[in-house]
Amino acid sequence: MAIKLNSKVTYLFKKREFGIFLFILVLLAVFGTLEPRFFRSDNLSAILSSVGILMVVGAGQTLVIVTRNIDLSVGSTLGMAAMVMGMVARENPDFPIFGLIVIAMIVGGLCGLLNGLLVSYGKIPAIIATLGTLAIIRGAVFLVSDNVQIDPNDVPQGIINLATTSPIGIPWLLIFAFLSIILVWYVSSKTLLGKRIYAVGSNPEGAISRGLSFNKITIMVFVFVGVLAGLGGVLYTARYATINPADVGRGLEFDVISAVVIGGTNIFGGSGTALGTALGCILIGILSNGLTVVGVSPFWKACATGFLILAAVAIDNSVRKRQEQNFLLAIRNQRTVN
Amino acid sequence: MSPLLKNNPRFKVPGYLVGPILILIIAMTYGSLGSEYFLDPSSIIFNTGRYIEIGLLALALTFVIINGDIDLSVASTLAASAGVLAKLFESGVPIFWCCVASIFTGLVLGLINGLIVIKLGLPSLVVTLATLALYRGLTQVILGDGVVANYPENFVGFDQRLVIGGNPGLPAPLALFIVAAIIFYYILHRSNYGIKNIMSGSNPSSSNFSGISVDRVRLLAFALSGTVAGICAVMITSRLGSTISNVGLGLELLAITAVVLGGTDIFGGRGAISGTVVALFAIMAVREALVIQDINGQVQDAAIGLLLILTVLVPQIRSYYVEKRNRRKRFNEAQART
Amino acid sequence: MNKKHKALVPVLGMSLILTGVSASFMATSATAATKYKVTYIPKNLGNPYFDAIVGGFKKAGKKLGMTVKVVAPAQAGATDQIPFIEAAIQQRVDAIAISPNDANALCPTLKRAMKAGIVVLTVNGDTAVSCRQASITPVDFSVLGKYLVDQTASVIDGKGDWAFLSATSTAPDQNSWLAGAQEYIDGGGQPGLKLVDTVYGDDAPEKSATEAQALLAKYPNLKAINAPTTVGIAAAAQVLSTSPLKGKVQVTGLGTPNQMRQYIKDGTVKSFSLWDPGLQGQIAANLIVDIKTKNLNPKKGTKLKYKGVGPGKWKLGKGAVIIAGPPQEFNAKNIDKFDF
Amino acid sequence: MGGFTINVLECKSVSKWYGDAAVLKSVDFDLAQNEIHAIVGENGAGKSTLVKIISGLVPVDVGTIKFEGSDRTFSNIREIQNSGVALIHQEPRLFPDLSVLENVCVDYQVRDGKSKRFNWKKAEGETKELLAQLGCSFSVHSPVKALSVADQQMVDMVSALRKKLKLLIVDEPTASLTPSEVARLFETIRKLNASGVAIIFIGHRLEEVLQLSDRITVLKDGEVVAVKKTSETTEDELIRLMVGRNISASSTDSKTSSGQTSLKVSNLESPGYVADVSFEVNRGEILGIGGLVGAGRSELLETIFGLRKRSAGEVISTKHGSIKKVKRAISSGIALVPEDRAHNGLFLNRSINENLVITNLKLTSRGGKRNFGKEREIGQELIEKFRVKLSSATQLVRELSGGNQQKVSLAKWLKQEIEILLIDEPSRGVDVGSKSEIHQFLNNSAKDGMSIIMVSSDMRELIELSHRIIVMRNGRIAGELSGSEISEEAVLRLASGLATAGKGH
Repeated sequence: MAIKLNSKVTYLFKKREFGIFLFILVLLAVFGTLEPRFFRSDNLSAILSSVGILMVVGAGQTLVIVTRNIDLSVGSTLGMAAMVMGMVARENPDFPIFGLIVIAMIVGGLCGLLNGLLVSYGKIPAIIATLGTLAIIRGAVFLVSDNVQIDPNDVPQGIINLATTSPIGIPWLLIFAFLSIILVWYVSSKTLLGKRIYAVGSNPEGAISRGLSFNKITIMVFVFVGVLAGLGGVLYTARYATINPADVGRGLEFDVISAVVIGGTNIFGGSGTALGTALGCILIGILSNGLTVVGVSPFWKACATGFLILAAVAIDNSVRKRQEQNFLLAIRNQRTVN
Repeated sequence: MSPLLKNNPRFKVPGYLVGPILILIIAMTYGSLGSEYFLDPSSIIFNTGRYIEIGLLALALTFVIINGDIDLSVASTLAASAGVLAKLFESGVPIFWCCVASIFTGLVLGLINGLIVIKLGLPSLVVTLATLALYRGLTQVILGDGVVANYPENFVGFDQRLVIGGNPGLPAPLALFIVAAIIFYYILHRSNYGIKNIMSGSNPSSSNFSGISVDRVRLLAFALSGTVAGICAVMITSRLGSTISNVGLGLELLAITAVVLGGTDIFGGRGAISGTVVALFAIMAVREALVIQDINGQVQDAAIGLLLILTVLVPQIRSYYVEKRNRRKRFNEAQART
Repeated sequence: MNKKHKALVPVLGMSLILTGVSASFMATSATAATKYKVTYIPKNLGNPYFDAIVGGFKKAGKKLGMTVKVVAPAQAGATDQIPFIEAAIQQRVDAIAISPNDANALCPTLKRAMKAGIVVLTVNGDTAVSCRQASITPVDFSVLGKYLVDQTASVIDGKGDWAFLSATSTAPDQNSWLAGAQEYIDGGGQPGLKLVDTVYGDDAPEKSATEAQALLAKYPNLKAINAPTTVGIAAAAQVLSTSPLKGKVQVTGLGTPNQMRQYIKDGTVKSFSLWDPGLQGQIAANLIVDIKTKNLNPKKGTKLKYKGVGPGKWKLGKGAVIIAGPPQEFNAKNIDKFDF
Repeated sequence: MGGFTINVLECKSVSKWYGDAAVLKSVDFDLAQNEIHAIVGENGAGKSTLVKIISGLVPVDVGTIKFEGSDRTFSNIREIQNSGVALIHQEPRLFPDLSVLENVCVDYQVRDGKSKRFNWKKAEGETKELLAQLGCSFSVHSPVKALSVADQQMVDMVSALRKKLKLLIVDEPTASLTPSEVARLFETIRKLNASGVAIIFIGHRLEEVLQLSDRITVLKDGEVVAVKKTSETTEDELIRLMVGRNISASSTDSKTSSGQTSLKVSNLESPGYVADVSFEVNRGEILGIGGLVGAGRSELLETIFGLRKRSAGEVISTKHGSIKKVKRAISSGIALVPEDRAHNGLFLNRSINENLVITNLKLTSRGGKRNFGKEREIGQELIEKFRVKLSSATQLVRELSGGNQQKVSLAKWLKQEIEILLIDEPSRGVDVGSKSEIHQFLNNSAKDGMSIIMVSSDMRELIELSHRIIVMRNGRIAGELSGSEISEEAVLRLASGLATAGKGH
């Protein structure tokens, strides 16, 4: 017998995403009260575009973590994609924008393929494999670029426009971000492929015995996060215009993983949603902007992120425990009825 | 491995050491091509001084990782301990007591990690990812944008001192490392705590059923890694003669790399101190060899990343081919029979 | 276990023998073709600012018969440059020029280099006086704080709120400039200006942009952001170029022309400054030759003549410091003349 | 069921090695279309490996497999499953985070070229129908982790049925099911068989095997020792074939105990699992604990041992006083041999010696310093005492058979003076030979004065060994049986709540 939920409202409250949403509202209220200018539209839209890149990469990382893996190399992959794209654009100023985007996504996808092969066929734990490629790909960025950065005037205006021009009122950058989230949401909740991805994370041995192509799915999610990191590289270039071999995407993995974890994805795989990750990204964005806006000392800001992650996982964990206990009680009750 | 060694059972090298030893040999050879002075014993021994903090952290992390946990926050713990040391020194506390306070801070921060992980039942990867940010933030709060220097003469330059004089001599850091390695070796491989540590990493539930307090074993490992980070804070302060808030940034990845390269299973339950020690020297040899060949930092990182992957990948490939060969052999035998 | 560990001894021995043999082969072929071997260690690689210094160094070095090798660590941590200094010592180079990441941490290693007879110069940043023979500084650090305040005043006509967007909170150069600026303001400099905040972008584009954006939201009357760091100024300019506040809030500070050309052209930035970094490299190369060939002992008051290097005449100040030159202001009129 | 004419499956001289160990040696096996064919054998006889090969989970090293008359050349598990072969494991291979429907459909293939999209509506309808056929009433949208083990098994079954099933392999499905659930499962299997699905059934409980199957293949050490028609064989014969020797029925000695209380449990409560449990155990007594899975029996043992949070009550050892924590329990001579060896009892990836030493560190070490010589000595002693079959004491426990693993799980406690042994499902997943050895050990130990509290779902084991039986239901004691009151029926009535007879508490 399934657990009957009393009503839609309690269902909503039990949803992990709702908790983050509430938390975001609280943060907004606090920041807004302390400094009403926080709500200025340009500030809010700037927060969104600053987390756009995070969302794109986070959408992919969610699926990777769902499969019990992790990709620490996303920052380097993003850097590699941006750098290759930037160099193509610098040498060929008339290269079509669409082509540049495709190039970046292919480069990202290749980095992802490398990770995927190492983890699936190479049987290397993802955390080790991608710790390695984090350094390897960064080294490759330096070799490829010959240590020379791409300056803003080498970046085509078409790319820059992705961050500024808006076909339907919101900039391309955000459209890409939302599309990535929607894509992951669609795949994970509507398609068989999505169910397989969750199945692999939920019970790897079971997945193999049910004939799911474990390696193929693993490679697929790594290529997917790579492609999205490549797209992230395009958006990075659009937003920051400078592509420095050392700086581009540096430390991104930390923010992305934080966002995914805050968004309720279980670090041990099997569960997690794109919506949660999106909200996690927004939460991080609001926090880092808001703390400066309300005048918190810059030295306290790193502490705040740490606290946030801890609080998020602690609350998540206690909720999950309580839910499991409810399930257990329900089973016992069911047996009594029988 | 030369056939001479391979065929002699008395010189059987454990599998996890083969990779790091090969790396060590190749790196030494490569380095000596770069400079005739590379193999000068006194400079080799002297150069170890810069790797000792990584080495000590790696030794402590070996315990944490064997336990099935991870501590990403060691470098931040080190920084916070150094921050306490510096701040106390500035306010006139005698340097000895500053050092005691630093080590104590490390212990406390390590305990906090352990308590959150154990009492709240959260994954250590996430918790220490959060405290990585949190402790670094605390360091910034403590130190602000300031630099603390002008430590007393007798405190500074610990790494320049020789425990055994002469040429090459035995510098203090190396001596300390050797002593620490021997102590840690005895704890892990010769003491009850060591076997409890390994067994609780191998199967925490069975350990509980066997009367091992897994929680206490894990807590002790976290406390150990914190304490060692506190000790390293003293060493690094003495070595550099100054303290700023970014001290030790990124050391955690280097230490974890050493542990994993040394054959410790990232999922726990298997590992050896000898592996960590040899891996540390292998990493050191690679870095020094690449520096002497004028290879830049990022490419050095990439090389270490590549080696990390290869040490896990090569045995996998090897066993795959051995298995394939055996299968073919058996198939042929069966064919011959019929 | 014991037996396993004994195994290390022969293995290590083998490797030493192997490497020893190969080393003796190498020794014969390792004679230098050029007069002097110099290693320059910038803070990091891929940084256009340091690339410009390297450019100057190599240009002068070529004339003087000198090979300039450039190596740098991946991170800009206090200790990350040490292995490169050690390697240079082992390679028995003639001179080490370094842009130190930390004023104190490198001292012991640099002293060892000098003891080994190697000329040690610091370029674009300094350590303690006793740890190097001479230092080449781009500008007079003690007046740069004042310069930044005046620069801000010039882009907003001497009136209004402004803020600093610095590098990391631990960057020694920026910290000393910020302190200098504060001193100047406290002493009554540019009374029309009001420094409302100082934030740190950690020399990361993402963080710098976030901080710049937060400044715009927080201070309604903000008129200017001064970013005395090449990463920060570019990120702030990029934020403003896409903001409705473009033109209303000015970005200025220190940046390279190539990086900022775009923003000057689109009107986001009126003007910014930098000195010619290449000059420092040229001076360093010449000074090394002087010390080596003329046994020059650099100290306060020493006069140098290098033709074609800046104004051509240089004088060492207190602590054997050479100040390479005044900052150059870049604006719409002159920016196309520069390429670095 | 008449002549087995058409063979769905024919395996010819199938061999398989793991490393250097041969697990299957030239095995021939065939299966007719309308047949239920059981495979029996001791643990490590190669049953699971054989069905894994048939279902494509592991590749065959040597030999041929013919499915539906044609040679099977592919070894891709997916293709094999699509050809209509399904394997159901002892532990349901499900995905706890997904819903029932998603679990069922996850390996479904979009075959029709028309639409690439998966039709969830249609799948839901089909799944509901299948569930209804199997008599399941849970919703297809409930998460699988909220279902009972039996229901999960049904989900597993339905996911096998969703394909055009021709061959269903059921590997020890009854281990964790209650009798009524077993009955339901068997009914389903028979129904399937009647509709033309060939069945391979693996079971340890021979009475079930005899009840269900048409033909029985006996495996021993990777070889087929006999293929018997079920109607022409007996349980005794099967046991003899499996073990290769005669096994005496377990002793029916006089079941007496000293009458001296060794452990007293009063009003014990562990939130959610155990409520108000009180009983006493005497020296030399085997106290059986019966009940359905989920009645709180294992949890009771764990609470006594100090592993579970206790909200009320006391555990008092006559000799050592009150016991609250595991350490105290162990030092008071209490030991717990858990049901799930792999997860709770053993360290599969560590050596046999380490497994045996870990509970005896006090004896082998001095001042926290290990003494390897003593460790080897004690390990050797225990290995010999329990006749653990191994190649070396440094061998990994993973490589041992189920029976030998259980021996290690038991042996690790027995270097110390154990007064009270808590043992949970002593013969779960254990071959017949080891099972009788373990029973003998329990009987002898009780005779020597040890108190044993034994949880068992194996009704025969429970009744034969126990001096007294406590039956639990929903975390409480439903009743107590002793002497002539003990019967299978009485236990079942108490367990299912049909009666509250006996000397109830």
